[in-house]
Amino acid sequence: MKLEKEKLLDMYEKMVRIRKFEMKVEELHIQGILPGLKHLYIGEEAVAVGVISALREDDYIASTHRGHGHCIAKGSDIKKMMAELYGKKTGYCKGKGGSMHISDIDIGILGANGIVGANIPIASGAALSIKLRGTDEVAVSFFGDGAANEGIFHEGINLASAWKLPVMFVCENNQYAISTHQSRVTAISNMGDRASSYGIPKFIVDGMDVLAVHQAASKAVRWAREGKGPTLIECKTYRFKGHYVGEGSRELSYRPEEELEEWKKRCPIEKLKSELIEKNILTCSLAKKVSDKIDGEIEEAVKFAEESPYPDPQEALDDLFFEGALR
Amino acid sequence: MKLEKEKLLDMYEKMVRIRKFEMKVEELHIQGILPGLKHLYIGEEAVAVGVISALREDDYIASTHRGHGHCIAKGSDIKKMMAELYGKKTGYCKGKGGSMHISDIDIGILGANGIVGANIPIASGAALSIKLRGTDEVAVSFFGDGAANEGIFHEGINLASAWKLPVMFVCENNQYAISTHQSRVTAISNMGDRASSYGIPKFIVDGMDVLAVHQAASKAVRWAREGKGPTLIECKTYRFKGHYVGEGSRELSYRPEEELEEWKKRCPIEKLKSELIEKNILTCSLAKKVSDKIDGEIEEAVKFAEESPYPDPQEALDDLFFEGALR
Amino acid sequence: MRELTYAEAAVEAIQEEMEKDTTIFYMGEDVGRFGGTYGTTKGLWERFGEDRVRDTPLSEAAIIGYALGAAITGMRPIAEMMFADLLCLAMDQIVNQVAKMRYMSGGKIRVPLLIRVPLGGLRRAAAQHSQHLESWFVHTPGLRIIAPSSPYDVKGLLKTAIKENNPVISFEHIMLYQTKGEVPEESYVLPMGKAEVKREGRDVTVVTYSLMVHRCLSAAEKLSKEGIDVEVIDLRSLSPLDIETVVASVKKTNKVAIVHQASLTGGVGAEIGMRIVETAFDYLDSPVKRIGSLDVPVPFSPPLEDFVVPTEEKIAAEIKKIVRR
Amino acid sequence: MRELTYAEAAVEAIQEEMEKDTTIFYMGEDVGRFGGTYGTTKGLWERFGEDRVRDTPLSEAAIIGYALGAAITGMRPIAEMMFADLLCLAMDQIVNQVAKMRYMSGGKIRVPLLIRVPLGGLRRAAAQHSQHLESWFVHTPGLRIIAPSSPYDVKGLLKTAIKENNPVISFEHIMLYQTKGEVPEESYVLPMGKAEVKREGRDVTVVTYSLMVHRCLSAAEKLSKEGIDVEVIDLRSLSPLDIETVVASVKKTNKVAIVHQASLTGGVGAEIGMRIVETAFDYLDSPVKRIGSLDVPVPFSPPLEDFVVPTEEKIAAEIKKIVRR
Ligand SMILES: Cc1ncc(C[n+]2csc(CCOP(=O)(O)OP(=O)(O)O)c2C)c(N)n1
Ligand SMILES: Cc1ncc(C[n+]2csc(CCOP(=O)(O)OP(=O)(O)O)c2C)c(N)n1
Ligand SMILES: [Mg+2]
Ligand SMILES: [Mg+2]
Repeated sequence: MKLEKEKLLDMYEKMVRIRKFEMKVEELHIQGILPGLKHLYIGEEAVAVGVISALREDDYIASTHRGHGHCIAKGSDIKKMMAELYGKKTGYCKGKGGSMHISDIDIGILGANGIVGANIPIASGAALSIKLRGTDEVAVSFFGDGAANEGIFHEGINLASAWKLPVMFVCENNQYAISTHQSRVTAISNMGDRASSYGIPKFIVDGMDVLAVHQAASKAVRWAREGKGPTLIECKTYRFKGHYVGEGSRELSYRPEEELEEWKKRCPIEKLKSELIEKNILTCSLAKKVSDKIDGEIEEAVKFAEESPYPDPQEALDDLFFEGALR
Repeated sequence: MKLEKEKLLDMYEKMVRIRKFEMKVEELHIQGILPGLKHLYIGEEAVAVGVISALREDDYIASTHRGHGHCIAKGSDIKKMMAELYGKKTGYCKGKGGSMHISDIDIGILGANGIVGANIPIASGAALSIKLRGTDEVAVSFFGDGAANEGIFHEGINLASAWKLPVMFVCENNQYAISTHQSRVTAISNMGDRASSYGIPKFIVDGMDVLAVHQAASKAVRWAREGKGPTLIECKTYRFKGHYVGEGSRELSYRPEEELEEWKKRCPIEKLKSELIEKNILTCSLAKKVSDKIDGEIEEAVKFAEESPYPDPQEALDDLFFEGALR
Repeated sequence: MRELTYAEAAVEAIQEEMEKDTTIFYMGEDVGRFGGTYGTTKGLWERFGEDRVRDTPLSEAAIIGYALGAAITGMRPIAEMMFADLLCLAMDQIVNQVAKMRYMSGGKIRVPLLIRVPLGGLRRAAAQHSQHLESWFVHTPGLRIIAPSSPYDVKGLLKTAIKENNPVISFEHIMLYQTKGEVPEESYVLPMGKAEVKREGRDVTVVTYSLMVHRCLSAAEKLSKEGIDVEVIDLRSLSPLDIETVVASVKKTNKVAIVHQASLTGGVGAEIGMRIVETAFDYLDSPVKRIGSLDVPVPFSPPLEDFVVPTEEKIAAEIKKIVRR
Repeated sequence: MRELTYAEAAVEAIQEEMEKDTTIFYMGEDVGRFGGTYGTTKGLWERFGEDRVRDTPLSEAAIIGYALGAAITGMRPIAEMMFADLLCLAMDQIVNQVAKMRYMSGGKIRVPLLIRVPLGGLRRAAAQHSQHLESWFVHTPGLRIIAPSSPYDVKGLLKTAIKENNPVISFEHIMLYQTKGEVPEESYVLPMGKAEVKREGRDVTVVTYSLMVHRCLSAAEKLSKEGIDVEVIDLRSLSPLDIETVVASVKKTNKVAIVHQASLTGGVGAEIGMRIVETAFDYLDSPVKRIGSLDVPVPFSPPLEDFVVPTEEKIAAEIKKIVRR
């Protein structure tokens, strides 16, 4: 499969945007500016971008606690994202959601989710909706290796396969659920192998290689659009940061520094960058331009968030029920 | 594997006891004598007896809504069972449990269960207890094809395999969950194949053949006692009656009469009987003796239940908490 | 007027709405050709086919999660839990997802989703098939809760629930499904959050819902022969709660009992009672009385279960005590 | 006396008991070498090894079910849910299995099982990480519920909970874990079901538990400067509920407010309030006042969350209203 130059550059840019956004989030959190919990996507950019670049704009995704990357890849406005992280009224959820609940239904983002695995049936339900409406979008559920041990993983995928729904299950296997290595809590090495329990195709790919991810995802998308049902894509990846911002030195209690260093050498952005440079699609100066442009965007996002007002306390009472007419 | 004559006759007798007990239960229910819900084990006797005859007395089992057969195979007193079904004070649970909650912790019966799949982690927890105590019992969880689509199936088996616990997961695949054929709600044919999701051995056996079940179970028991961990045994079977007593003609709305008739020809008791007769282990007159003996036992059980008092209404308030000393 | 059973009236509501709106579909265990274990969907599969009346595997969490995913992407699902005790298997999807989805999105997402839940003891079904768990959901912001007691009400309230653009849970007592009542041929709806005075009376107010409405009405009849005039209010909805109707009655009678089948401690009766105390304290001649099931799991044996669940006799006796205080 | 944090005191309780009794073991997510996300098990893995301090996969239902299976076969497990919202994923095992197992067996089975549950808002953790769900469990017969507010209490109550031969849920507010307080070196236990009068007062009784104890005490201090003398009662246990201590206080002050962080409608405050009304109606000078979080999911943004959860100022203002009524 050959991707057009623009597409490749767009993928590169998105990965850089995710990375820089997350670095800014980390910085602002450590400075005590951002409240709440944040789980950074740094190191895993190739998964979100690889998968989502295989989607159409009208396709759906359902995201996780580690969700900023998915949103950015799907096209979220980072100004509204940053404002949400600040708890400002101009954020995606008017400050009601925060990092773990960003959603943008207009561009098919069904929401990040603070409950691990919970998005699996939600994305599948969107796929059911697609099937019932007779349209040809697809839905994607992202989740981690930890989520793959939750009961809802099983229920959700089984039903999707029984009903042949157009949904892709993307397991972002970064090997750890907080401090717990997957090998300590499951007896198999590839979560992708669980596809056989549901009679669906599996793809097990290098999650640090955005092109490999993109290729697998493209096949899965085609499979779904053709009405053949769900697929399970396992992307082997790694988070370069602690489980959440502020975990600090506790991280080293559960994963060896050498392991981290090894994986960092496989940085997905560096990898794509050198491939693109090799293919003469990217140059160092273009890369610099991209970097500068995104720095600017992020600065703007922070400024937007900073200058936005907090919601009025009374607004806490709004938005619980839809108050308009019945159907 | 060669089984001793006594063992084979004991297995035969147990199957007959289950069958006759269940037929009596059906009769009493239809007469309006027994209150509540009952799910009969008729047709599936080879599974309970095949598995449990591979166990020791000190091993544990956790049973289901369709649990009478497991209890009888494990050695329950049918007098106390019948009294419980009547709601009498002399029943296993003093009338508090009824058909779906019979337990007898003294002989390792951790309880029938009204929630499908819920016994899976409970049996596994007993296996964890065995491992922590350093003894060599095993635990068995029985459940249906329907249960195999519940999230708890996944969580329960995954953890048992990660921890290599001495537990056997026995899927009694009678193909239906109430009215729903498994092929309509799952894309694979053998629930046993799900063992691969957890890296554990599987056995897929003819659940109408008690010797085949026994053989698989014996291997699984050995595997467990040797500390090698859990196994998944799928027994293909069929219930000869409706989902619950009183389902009546609704049954035929979901399964064809011919299918039922085909399976009835494979009656597990008839099968064992003719095999034993062929091997000169059983004679027609001995079979008659067994039958008469069990008729007598059952008559006695009914008499015991009939003559037993109901609990005093006030006793509803007892047994909620253990009121004795702290540890 | 024609009579329908509660089950028939419920099905009719759904059928009428499904005919008008093809985005409505139904999913649950054995709801298809089997028509629902308790007849909750009888005839729907024949009429609408298996695309719109979908049998699911035993996967309660997935049932709700799927319905939610469909609800926020253009469909109007009706999801059924076979009985209330199974809600325990779907609590994350109901409480953490369905109830909060709109709010967490800052009001951008709509969740038009109806969850139907047969429930109730007195069927000798024992501890895991008899629970009344409504108070958990009353304690969960973001849900609407109905608990209709008659064929007329269940039809009218389900129609509204289906038209709602918010999540609704309908608790339907299994012992009511075969009861009959008048249901007009003409289409109608009933508003959620509006209680009904089922019987007027001067001496004491009894607030109740679901099956207990009938026990309270019988108790009231019995007491009327002893010269006690009982007003019986059927709440019909638990969220929102029509506290105005209750308080108006209490201001008239100055005495009140609340009756439900859920176990007493922590039941909805506590909430209703406190709302009365908060709003009508100075009108109360005696403490608000709560009558609920005893605080034990529901036992199997008939004499035990009958002791645990409020009976007509017990309700009558307690009301008498209040009036004679 | 030496000071410990709440987290340290809790760990000490567990450690002391685990040393004495090898049938006690601990299981949960990241409770091993990591020591618990909130430090709930810090040091236990080092001391007892990974057999007795077990990291589980993300499988909340299995965690509880396994603990139950072990509890009824000779072990005394302690199972942890990482935070209360995750209880939603284990409700079947907790409510249908753990709570009912003994009763359904006719009293033959014992369930010595402790479930530890960190919880609580005010951490800007938003709707799915901030819920106070204790009232669901108070409504579930068969469970004991504790909610200690200080290092001293958490140690004493956890010790008792571990010795109990019944299931206990311990709700521990995450914002308390790093708070310090005096804890004697000598071993001690505290009985479950015994409230503590944290501050004596004549004018009004405030009944509360968990983190809100501290906000109520601050409010009481503030009000004392305005001449209002507040009695503050820390319930410590929610099941059983020490209604005697509460009623004795109400009989003295004739006025009462109940404060909790759970959302108001259907919260434990309703139950407590009704018990007061039922037992001490004639002593009440004014309606029982409930103060809880507003009935919405917990919002993320700090000014929103601070508006939703009862603040010291709000508590003080409400108490003043009662006293001045
Ligand atoms: C159901 C559930 N269990 C536990 C948690 C607490 N928790 C949040 S993230 C996390 C680890 C998730 O691991 P994984 O699914 O591998 O995703 P990752 O964080 O590695 O991206 C845990 C245990 C939760 N939020 N939801
Ligand atoms: C979790 C749960 N879901 C649904 C039910 C209602 N129910 C009782 S038995 C049953 C069918 C179970 O099917 P299976 O596991 O195959 O066992 P079988 O009845 O065939 O022996 C159902 C749906 C239940 N009791 N528990
Ligand atoms: Mg992970
Ligand atoms: Mg079956």
